[in-house]
Formats: sequence, structure tokens, C-alpha cells
Amino acid sequence: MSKDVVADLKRDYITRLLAKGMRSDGRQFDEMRSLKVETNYIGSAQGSALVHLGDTTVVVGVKLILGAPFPDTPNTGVLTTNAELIPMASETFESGPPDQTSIEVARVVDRGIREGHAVDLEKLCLEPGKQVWIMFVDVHVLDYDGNLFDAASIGANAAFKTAMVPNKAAGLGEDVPLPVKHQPISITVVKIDGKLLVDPTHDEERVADARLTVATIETGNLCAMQKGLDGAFTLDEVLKVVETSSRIGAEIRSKL
Amino acid sequence: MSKDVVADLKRDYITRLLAKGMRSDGRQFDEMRSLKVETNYIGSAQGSALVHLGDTTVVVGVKLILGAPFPDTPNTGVLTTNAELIPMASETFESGPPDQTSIEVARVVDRGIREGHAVDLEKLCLEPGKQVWIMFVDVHVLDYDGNLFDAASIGANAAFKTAMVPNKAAGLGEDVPLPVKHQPISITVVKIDGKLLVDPTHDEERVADARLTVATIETGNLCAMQKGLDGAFTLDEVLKVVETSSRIGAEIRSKL
Amino acid sequence: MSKDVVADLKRDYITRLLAKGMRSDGRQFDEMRSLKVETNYIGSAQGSALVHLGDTTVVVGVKLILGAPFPDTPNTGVLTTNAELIPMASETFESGPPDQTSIEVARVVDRGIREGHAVDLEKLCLEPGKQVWIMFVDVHVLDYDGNLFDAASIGANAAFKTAMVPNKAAGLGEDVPLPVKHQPISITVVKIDGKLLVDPTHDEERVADARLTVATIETGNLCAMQKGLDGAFTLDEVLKVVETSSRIGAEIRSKL
Amino acid sequence: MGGAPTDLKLIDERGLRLDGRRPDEMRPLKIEAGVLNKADGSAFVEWGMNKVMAAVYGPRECHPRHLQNTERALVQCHYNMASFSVEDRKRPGPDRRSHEISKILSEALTHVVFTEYFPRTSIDVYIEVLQANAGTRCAGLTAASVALADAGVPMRDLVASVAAGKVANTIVLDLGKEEDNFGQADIPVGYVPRTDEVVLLQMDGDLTREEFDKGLHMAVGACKKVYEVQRDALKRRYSARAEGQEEGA
Amino acid sequence: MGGAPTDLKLIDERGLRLDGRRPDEMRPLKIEAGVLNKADGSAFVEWGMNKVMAAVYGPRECHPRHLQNTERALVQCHYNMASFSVEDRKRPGPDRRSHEISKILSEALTHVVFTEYFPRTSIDVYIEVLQANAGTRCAGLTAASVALADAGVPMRDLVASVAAGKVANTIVLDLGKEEDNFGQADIPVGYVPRTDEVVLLQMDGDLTREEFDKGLHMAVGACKKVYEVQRDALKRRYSARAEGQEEGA
Amino acid sequence: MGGAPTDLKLIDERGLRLDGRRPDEMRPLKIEAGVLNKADGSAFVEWGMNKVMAAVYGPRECHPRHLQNTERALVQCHYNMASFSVEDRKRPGPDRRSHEISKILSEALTHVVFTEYFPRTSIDVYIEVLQANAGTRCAGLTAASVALADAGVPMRDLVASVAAGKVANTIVLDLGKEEDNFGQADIPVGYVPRTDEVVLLQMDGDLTREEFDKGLHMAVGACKKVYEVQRDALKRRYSARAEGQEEGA
Repeated sequence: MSKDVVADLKRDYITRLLAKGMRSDGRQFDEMRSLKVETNYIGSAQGSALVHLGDTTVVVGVKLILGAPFPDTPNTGVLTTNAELIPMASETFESGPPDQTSIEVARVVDRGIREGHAVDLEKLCLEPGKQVWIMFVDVHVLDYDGNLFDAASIGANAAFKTAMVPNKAAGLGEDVPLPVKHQPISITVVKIDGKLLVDPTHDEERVADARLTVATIETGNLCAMQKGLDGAFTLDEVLKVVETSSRIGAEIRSKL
Repeated sequence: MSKDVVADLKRDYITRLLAKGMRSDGRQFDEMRSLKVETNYIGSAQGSALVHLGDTTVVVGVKLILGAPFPDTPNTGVLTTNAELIPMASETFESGPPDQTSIEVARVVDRGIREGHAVDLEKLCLEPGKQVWIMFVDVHVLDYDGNLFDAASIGANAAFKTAMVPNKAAGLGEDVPLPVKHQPISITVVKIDGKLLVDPTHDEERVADARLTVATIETGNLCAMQKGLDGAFTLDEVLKVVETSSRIGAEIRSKL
Repeated sequence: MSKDVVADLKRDYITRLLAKGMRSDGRQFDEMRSLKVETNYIGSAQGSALVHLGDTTVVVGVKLILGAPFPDTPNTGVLTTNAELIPMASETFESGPPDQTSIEVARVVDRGIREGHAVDLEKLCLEPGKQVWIMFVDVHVLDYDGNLFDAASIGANAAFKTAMVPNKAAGLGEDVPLPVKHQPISITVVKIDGKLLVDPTHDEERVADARLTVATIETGNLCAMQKGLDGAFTLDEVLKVVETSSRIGAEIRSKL
Repeated sequence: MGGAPTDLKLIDERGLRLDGRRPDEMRPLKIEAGVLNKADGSAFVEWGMNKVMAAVYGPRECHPRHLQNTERALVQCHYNMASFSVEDRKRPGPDRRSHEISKILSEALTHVVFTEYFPRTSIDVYIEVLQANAGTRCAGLTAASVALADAGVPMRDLVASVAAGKVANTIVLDLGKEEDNFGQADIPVGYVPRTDEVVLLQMDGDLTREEFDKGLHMAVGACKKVYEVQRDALKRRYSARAEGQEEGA
Repeated sequence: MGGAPTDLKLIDERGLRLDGRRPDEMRPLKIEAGVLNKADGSAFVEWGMNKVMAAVYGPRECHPRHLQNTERALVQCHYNMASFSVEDRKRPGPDRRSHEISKILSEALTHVVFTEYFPRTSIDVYIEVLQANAGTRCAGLTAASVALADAGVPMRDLVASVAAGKVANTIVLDLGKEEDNFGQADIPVGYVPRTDEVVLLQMDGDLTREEFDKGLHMAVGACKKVYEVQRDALKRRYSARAEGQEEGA
Repeated sequence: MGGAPTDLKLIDERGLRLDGRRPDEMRPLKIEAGVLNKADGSAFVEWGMNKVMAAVYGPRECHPRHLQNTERALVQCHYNMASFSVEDRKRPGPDRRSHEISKILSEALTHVVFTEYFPRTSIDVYIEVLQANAGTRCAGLTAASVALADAGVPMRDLVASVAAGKVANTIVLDLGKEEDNFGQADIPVGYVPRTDEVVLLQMDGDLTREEFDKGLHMAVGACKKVYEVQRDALKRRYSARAEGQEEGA
């Protein structure tokens, strides 16, 4: 059977269930999959988390390296986010330089962290214009069953909470906790046949019409958003997704 | 119809006209297409020109950035020329890193500017061995109907004439005009069926046997030359092309 | 005939000869091909050698450039080895960035030189932590008939013996000979049908089951080893190869 | 929303912005369709100090083959900034930002193209930013829609695009460069007027849900104005063509 | 064997190593098979402070086609270090060292896979080093063998792998990080217990032939212990599966 | 023509050049054909202090396929400088200069090869500069012609190549390294003696039309001498082969 036929059958199956108000794994439309987070998973990183979101597994590693700030922001540390969608994790990932999908994941995760001020980058400045901490957030996907945005966003926040600034190794005194400021959690919703489903599996992503990721912080304020896929949302749907994502984001945040 | 068949028909058509002394767009053999130049087209560049040469359109942008000189030329600014033959401009251009064609265009334009001393690079030195202006000449091709060499060469010279050295933004006093020295204009001739045609269209380039580009300055002296394509010139033809290119280059120069 | 069929025929021919104790070029199993080495072949390099090992030809060029040491080895010069398996040398080499084969050649040659202390890198330090000589060993393969490891290893050692440190051009006094310490020579053995053959030709490499390269120094000590290809060695075979390679390595060393 | 604090007063005491605009006022927008000779369709957009060219080739054979979809055309958008388009020279070629923008613009345009009419083909949309001054992805999407129509590609509707944002605690329309650099939030929106649908939506910064609601509606309202300018450009293009044909006849 | 001299006493007066091990003692090794959902087979190895994941896909169609072998499957191993796996952040993507390791691991695994059963296909083995602390190529080869078995790929036997080495003039087993950095030699060995064959062998440093002989035999002896841990992991995996099937039944 | 002014006297009071040559005198040229075993044809050129190797493979199947020409062979020249061929070490791999030279040499050679005899094939010409001392493109083109003939590729004629130039206001032949660095103009010429045609021509520097005319004719005249050396090399190669065959018989 060709890929297209398989996709059609999958779509039929999923939408028929949705019409009855059901998802193929038995979840409610607005229900996340089971979430397990193990922090300090990687000893060679300053902060890290192993995240299992359903059958999706990612490792997020945070490393801090001394370096120079950007000329236009001499007083702030540098944040760099990278996502490796390695072929280990899925038949659909290919080796080679980052493709548009992994770039989008990295940039959306980066935007949530940065705009939600997860880390107080100003406190990562050691000498204005000269020396700052460069913070690398590396997302390594080991097992891919959909919704990398949220798994990575959760993992990054969990890693930040337990990360240490390695002052000692740099001869700068004692290690101190990373200056965490906010906890921007992103929640992703897809639209299939007019239904809005939280935390899509890979199969759901494949048949989805549109996707919207919304990151919020503790205040309930929005800090980042990304619409994806070939479909569209009505304005009402957008606002409904924003409401749902904010609510579920708060629940997740309370558990971290 | 295969590409080769189309090329054969096109060649037949063009050569049959040439035999009657005619070009497909009605021009004389030694006639340039209509030329329109708009300078200061790009506000974010220190100098720029939009050039329409017939149906060929290029934008040339000149930017000056502070940097270090090459160790073996501590007293002169640095000139870097780049050509982007983007797929917007033609079905025959592909995306990706520069191919041999765009490299040749960039290098031939660069050679004309450099050897013809269009800009007095020594005046772009601020502190010998330490700090100079690095001048980037970027040729961006928007619409491609042949003869990029000349369109880009004309555009670069036009851009130089109106470019300003951005001293102010660098805290080095007032902006001053770019130190223009000569105006090396390149004129390109192709040979089809033994005929020599100035300023070829893309169709003419495609059926041409050989190509010769000659750049001259105000004194009538030659500063750069490049033969291309799979065919050959006799010595007499070379000298005839040199004569024609010098003459037409002078006409173009007088109009800039 | 398909490649596979040709390979099968070649294998048949080679193994049938081996069963009779013969190699297709008449050599003994433990016999190297004729070796010719011309040093100081490249005037633009500080040391160089043209090596003919049978029908395999490589040029090894050694260049010394001033630069900074690695932070974790502030007192030693830097050694960088590169191999270019250019398509000139064989139909089986492709152009483009180094593939796994050329990377393996470079790294195995490098390991021999480095671990065998061919050059006293500490004597290439000029100012600890600041300035050292960076030694580039470039292996350029012109004609490929197998066993690059040994041809390159021999060439590197020959080049070192005649290389000069270019103090004069750097304003550091007189040129002096490169501080050579040991002469680590690698000898490669392949296993075909249970037979162990020294210095394989390209045809022998193609039908070989396994390959083992052993580098030794004057003391008889081992400094580097690399097993390759899809086959295996018994422990006895490994020890036999080590013995053979040590013996032949010593013979080669005495001739350089 | 890099947002280093500055003395810059992004909104003055009269409630006007740095360039004198009211909060809900767009920068001047000019669109011209059919400006290139070689492309199947093209459009040039001048929007404030942005200059953006869009060109369309296709539907045409899809390379490489393994990307072909047997049921529909692939809309492949390529967003690129000319090296001289920004203050500091940009290295030629796509960076990570360009790749992301290309992806979301491709998705937004796919929604309005009748891709099912042209299975196995590619419709290539090239967007070249010649001069950049905030809002280039919206300008590019707006230009690309017109270029697709100019190329005669069958579409459900045009996509119109503009951003809302927040500066000095005020929700404003169509951020300028300083507002983008020192403002509090940016919400680029791509909108399909005929179906009342959002096909492009991003946000970054800090917004209450009420502010986002207001910004989204402000952007959508402005998209309808952008849409008028797009349609005008196409009308001018068609009448020019018609004249050309009459002259030719 | 970068080996700058140090005050580090790699072996103390009692003959014990930095981490208290005897010369012929391996670091603690744990293997778990079948840890990933998407891969056809997988294994996770914790070996001292190393964490290495291996996953197998295939036999599956071989891309690009010109790599296809009409007579057998291609075993393609891809060794990669996560950027956070080492002290200094590693740039993502393969470097020259990774390429070399991928090559020799592919060769070692090819020997034990019945590649002739699956002409024209590719069996892709991905090895991801999540935390590195000396010995990752041996850990990766050990994990890859288990992952191949977990994927149901027919094999002559498993490859077990461990390194011997020389520190403070003593032949020791399974070098730790400081021993690797400041020791005198390293001999990574890959071994097939059932056929008593060596499929991976490298060496660097300075060894007499006697020392090498001793190290090789020490490594081979330890490979047999690694092999037991591999088999235990697979047994646990099969019984877990069997239970799952009974439960499912 | 980088041309920083120097105290260097490029032409002395006797009218002789730095290396003692007269203005119209070439550096010593030696050519040997058939020097490589694996290539279908090869030639080695020592020209002054230049050492340049050329090798030819083909006509053979053209990869990638989309480059194939259904009516003729593709002559693909690959000019490359060894990293140790110049004073400062050159990074391995082609740079922009190499790409340009490869292009113009391919075009020059295409003119003399009977490409129409071998549709769909590729004739690959590899030029490796082992030691560079000004004039490597001419040396490479000269070597490539001989290598093509050695490979038995049917040709209209050989291309001979040499540069003229201008130093110290004098038109001279075959610039050496200092003359190239500090001279006033360089005119590399590729010439086909039998048809009296120019297939390679570049120029940079500053020349009156009269000077160019003189330089062009000087170069063409010298190409005829280069041609003799090329033919001698091939004659020696053929007689060596013939002897080899007799011996073999």
C-alpha cells in the first residue's frame, strides 16, 4: 500500500473516532498524555531533563560556557537553542544539517524561553560588553511520537530549575543556581475535522489541518505563539486555543 | 519537445536572422539594449543602483563595514564582490551555494572594479594594518535576460558614484563620498555563426559559440578581460571585440 | 558484466593463486612492493616526500605555520593531518568533502605520527599558551593501487627527516631541522581466505576479509593499530600480524 | 522584542508614534503586480521603508522527485534577505530565521491555492527582501499572494497580512523598526478575508489575553485594507494586460 | 593518550586505581533492551558514567540507491555525541572522530549480521552518546549488538566490546576518563565469543609486544563478561515481551 | 596584479628580468605524458617552479544524470591546488578562484575535443597543482591537453597555453611569481595552433590597446613553442608504448 493510502486510512480511522468524541488512545480532547520528567539526568551538563510525554522522549541539556555578549546587548548573557531531530527517534527524521522542522522546533522553544524570560539573562553578564555566560539549550529527541514543542518546552524549564552556574570551574567562586525568573510553558493544540485536540500524537499530527502552540507564564500572560500546518483557524478557534493552552499550561507548571 | 530540440529551433531562427543582418529584437549587431539606472535605490546600503538592461534587472548594493586589512596589503581597504543568481530571476538559476556561473560573474565584475581602480582603496584605510573599510559589492539579480557582466559592472559604477562612506555611524566624523577614481565599464560581445553581437540576450547567450567581455577605463586603457563559452575567437576577432567594447564602453560611461 | 560479477571473478582468481602460495604480482605473502622515496619534492613546503609504493603514488607535504596552541596543551605544537583521496588517483574516489575512507586514512596516519612521537611537538612551542608551530601534514594521493596507510606513513616520516622549521621567514633566527624523535612506521596486512598478506594492492584490498595496520618505532614498541573491513581475526592472527608488521617496519625504517 | 530599555518615547503625549502614526494606522503600502519578465507571476511591495519582491514559477515539475505529492501541488516558499537589505551586511544565503519564515509562509499559502488541481507539481514562490524595516514576513506574504494571482494560479482567495503589536503598553498596528526593536510584543497575522480565517499567526513578547484579543482583531481589520490594495494592484495589472492585448490586436 | 604529565597517581600503593578498581576490574555495566517505541530495536547502556543509547531500523529500503548491494544488506552505523555529553559543549553533528568510529563499528557489526538474507536493504544502527566518560565506542558497540538482537535481526552472535589499556606502567581494563587522558595506551577490542574472533581492534600509545599481548587477552576475557550482561538484558526483554503477550492474550 | 609598489627592479638596466630572462623568453618547460597508472591518460608538467599533474578519465558514464547531454560528451575540468602548493597553506578543497579556472579550462578544452562522438558521457579532466609559482592555469591547460591525447580522446588539436604580461612598462612573456605579484598586467592565453584560434583569454591590469595587441601576439607565438614540447612528450610516450609492446610481444 502506498503511503498516501495508509494516510487516508489513518485519517478515516481518527476522524471517525473524533466524530464520536474519542481519541485513538482514549484521551479527552483537552487531555495531555502522561508526563514523566527526570532532572539532572546528564552529569556533563549544568542542567538537564529527560522528558517522557506519552511515547515521545526528549533529553534537554543546558550548558553554560564563558564568552562575549552580542555587541547590541552588552549587558545580557546569550541564549542559544538547538534541536536535534536525529534519525534514531523516527523513520521520518533524516540525518544531515537541521531541516525546516527542527529549525522550527528550536526557534519556537527558544522564543518561549526568551520572551517568557525563563532565565534572567542579565544576571548571566559578568563584565558588560566583555564576558557573559553563553547558555546553550540543546534538545535531543530520542523517541518521537508527536508534540516536540511541548516536550522540549517542559524539559527546558525543568532543566533550568535544577541547573547550576559553573562558577567554580571558571574560577569565579561557588556554583550558584541558574537565575530562573519565569516558567513559560507551551501547550500545543491541533485541529482535525474542526475538533481541537491538545498534545497531538504523531498520527494525529500527520492528519491534522492546523496547529497552534501557545506559551504562557505564571501570570497567565502570553509570551509566544506559533501557528503551523497548511490549514486555518477561525478567530474564535484561535481564542479558544489560547484559553485551553493557558489553562493546561498552568496545570503542567504546577507539577514541575 | 525536448530541450535540445527547442535549442536547435531557436538557434536556427537566430542564425537565419543574423544571416540577414538582423537580431531578433531588431537591434544592430553593435547596439546595446535600453539602459535605465536608478541610484540610491536601497536605503540600507551606502550605495546602490537598480539597473534595467533590456529585460535584465539587477540591484547592486554597496556596503562599507569596518574591519581589518589583509596582512599583505595593510594600507588598503578590502573589496569583496558577490553575485547572487537567485532562482527568482530565471528558471535556469538554482538555489543553493554559488555555482560556477555566479562565481564567474562575481569574479569578472570584481576584476573590472579592482584592476580598473574604480574606487581608491588606499583611501579606505583608516589605520594601516589595523582598521580599514571593507567594501562589499553585492549583485542581486532579479530578472535575467542575459549579459549579467555588463549590467552588474554598470550598476557597480553607478552605485559607487553616489555612495557615501558612513563615518558618522562609526563615530569618525562626517560622511563623505566614496573615493571614486576610475569608471571601468565592461562590454560583452558574443559570437554566433561568425557574427559578433554586443550585449547578448539570454536566447543569444544560449546559442552563442564564444563570449568576450572587455572592461575599459576613461583613458581608453583595458583593465580586464574574460573569454567564455566553448567556442573560439580568431586573433582578428579578439582585436575587433576589444575595439567595439572600448567604443561602446566609452558611450555608456558618458551617460552614467 | 555487473561489478559484483567482476569482483567474484577477481576473488576467484586471487584466492586460487593464494591456495598455491602465490600472489598475482609474484610477491611473497610477507613481501612489500618496490618502494621509491624522493624527499624535498615540493619547494613550497617545509618538508615533503614523493612516495611510490608499487603503483601507488602519494605526495606528503609538511607545512609549519605560526599559531596558538590548544588551551589544554599550552606547551606543545599542534599536529594536523589531512588526506586528500582526489578523483585523479582512482575511479573509486569521488570529489567533495572527505568521506569516511579519507578520514580513516588521515586519522590512522595521524595516530601513528602522534603516538609514536615522530616529531617532538614540545620543541615546536615558542611561547607557552601563546605561540607554537602548527604542523600540517597533508597527504595527496595521485595514483591509487592500495595500501595508503603505509605509503602515507612512510612519506610522512621521510618528509619529517628533511623538513626545516622556517624560523627565518618568521623573523625567529635561522632555520633548523624539524625536531624528529622517533620513526613510527606502519605496516598493513590483509587477510584473504585465511592467508595474511603484507602491503595489499587495490585488487587485494577489494577482496580482503579483514585488514590490520600496526605502527611500530625503533625500540620495537607498538604505537598505533587499526583493524578494518568486515571480517575478523583470531587472536593468534592478531599476534602474528603484530610480529610481521614489527619486523617489516624495522626493515623499512632502516632504508629511509 | 529584543527590548533593551531606552530613552526612546515610542508613543508621545498626543498618543502618536515615532513616525507620527496613530496606534491603529498602517504605514503607506504600495503594491505593483507583474513587474518581472521571466517569472510566471510577480509583485513588488513597498511598505513603509520595506521593499519586497515576490515571484512565482509553476505549477511545474517538482524536483527532487521524492518530494512530489501524488495528490496535490507543493507550494514551496523561499524567503530570502538580500545582503544589503539590513544595517549590518547579512551573509548571503538562508539562515535559521529565513528557513522558519519560508516554512510558515509556505503553509499559509498552501491553504488558499487549489493544490489538488496540479498533483505532482511544485509551485515555487520566491520572496526577496531588498530593504528591510520590520514587517518583512507580512509584506512578503502579501506580495506572494499577488504574485500567485498574477501567475494565474487558481486560489480560493488572497492572503492579506499585517502585524499588530504592543509598544509603550499600547496595542498598535504594523510595527516600525524601532517599535519592533524596543516594543513589548509583535503579532504577525495572515488572514483570508473571504473565509474569515487565520492562516499565519505568531506572537512573541508579553501580552495579557485581552491585549492579544485586541491585537488580533486590529490586525485582522487591517488585513482587509491590505486586501483592497492587493486587489487594486491586480486590477491595474489586468487592465494593463487587456490594453496590451488590444494594442497588440 | 594526550598524556601531559601530571601529579595524578593513577595507581596507588595498594595497586588500586583512581576509582578504587583493581587493574582487571571493569566499571559497573547495566544494559536494558527495548527502551524505545519507534525504533525496530533498541538498547540503553550505562557503563560507569557513560550513557549510550542504540537504536536499529531495518532491514529497510536502502537510500540512496547507488549504495545498494545486490547480494547483501548494508549495515550502516551512525555514532553521534550529543552536544551536552562532554565537558565543553560539542558542536552538533558528526566530526572526523565520529566518522571514523561509525566506520569501524559498521565493519564490526557487519561481520555478525546475516547480511546475505536481506540483499539491497539497509540496516541502520544509530548510536547516541548522551554522557561520555571514556569508552564510548565500546559501550556503543555493545549497545548496538543488543539493539540488533532486539530488532530481530538474524545474527551469528553478539559483539561484546571493552578496552584494555596501560596506566602507570600497568595493564588495566576499561579505562576511565582520567586514565584515558593521562594513561600510556588504550586498546579498544570488539570480540565475538562464539567464534573467538576479534572484529574491532585499535590501539594507541606505547606498548611492548608483551604488554599488548597481555592487554588483548585481558580485554577478550572481559568481553565474555560483557557478553553475559548483554544476554541477560535480552532475556529480560524476551520474558517481558512474553508476559506482555500473555497479558494481551 | 596586486601591485603594492616595491623596490624590486623587475627589469634591470640590461633589459633582463629577475631570473635573467629576456622579455620574450619563457621559463624552462618539461612535459611527460603517461605518468600515472590508474588514469586513462595523464601528463606531468614542470614549468619553471610550477609542478602540475593532469589526469583524464573517460569518456565514461556521466553522473549525475541530469548533467548528461544527449548529443555530446561533457568535458569537465577540475582544477585544484594541493594545500602545500603555495607559501601559506591553502585550505583543501576548491575555492572561488578554482571554480572559475575549472570553468574556463573546461570551455577551452571542449572546443578541441570531438565531443559529438560520445553523447551522454563525461570526460573528466583533473588538474592538481602540486607546486605553484605563477602561471598554473596555463600549465594546467597545457598538461590537460597532453593527458587527453594520452587517454586517446579524439581531438581536433592540442591547446597550448602561456601568458604574456606587462612589468616595468615592458610587455613580457610567461610571468614569474614576483612579476605576477608586482607587475602591471597579465594575459593568460590558450591557443589552438592548427586552427589559429584563441580558446582561453583573460586579462587583468592596465594596458593600452597597443600593448594588449603586442602581448596577445607574443603569447600566441610562444604557444607554438609550447605546442612543440607537448608533441615531443606525446611522441616519446608513443615510442615508449611501442617499445613496451615489442618487448611484450
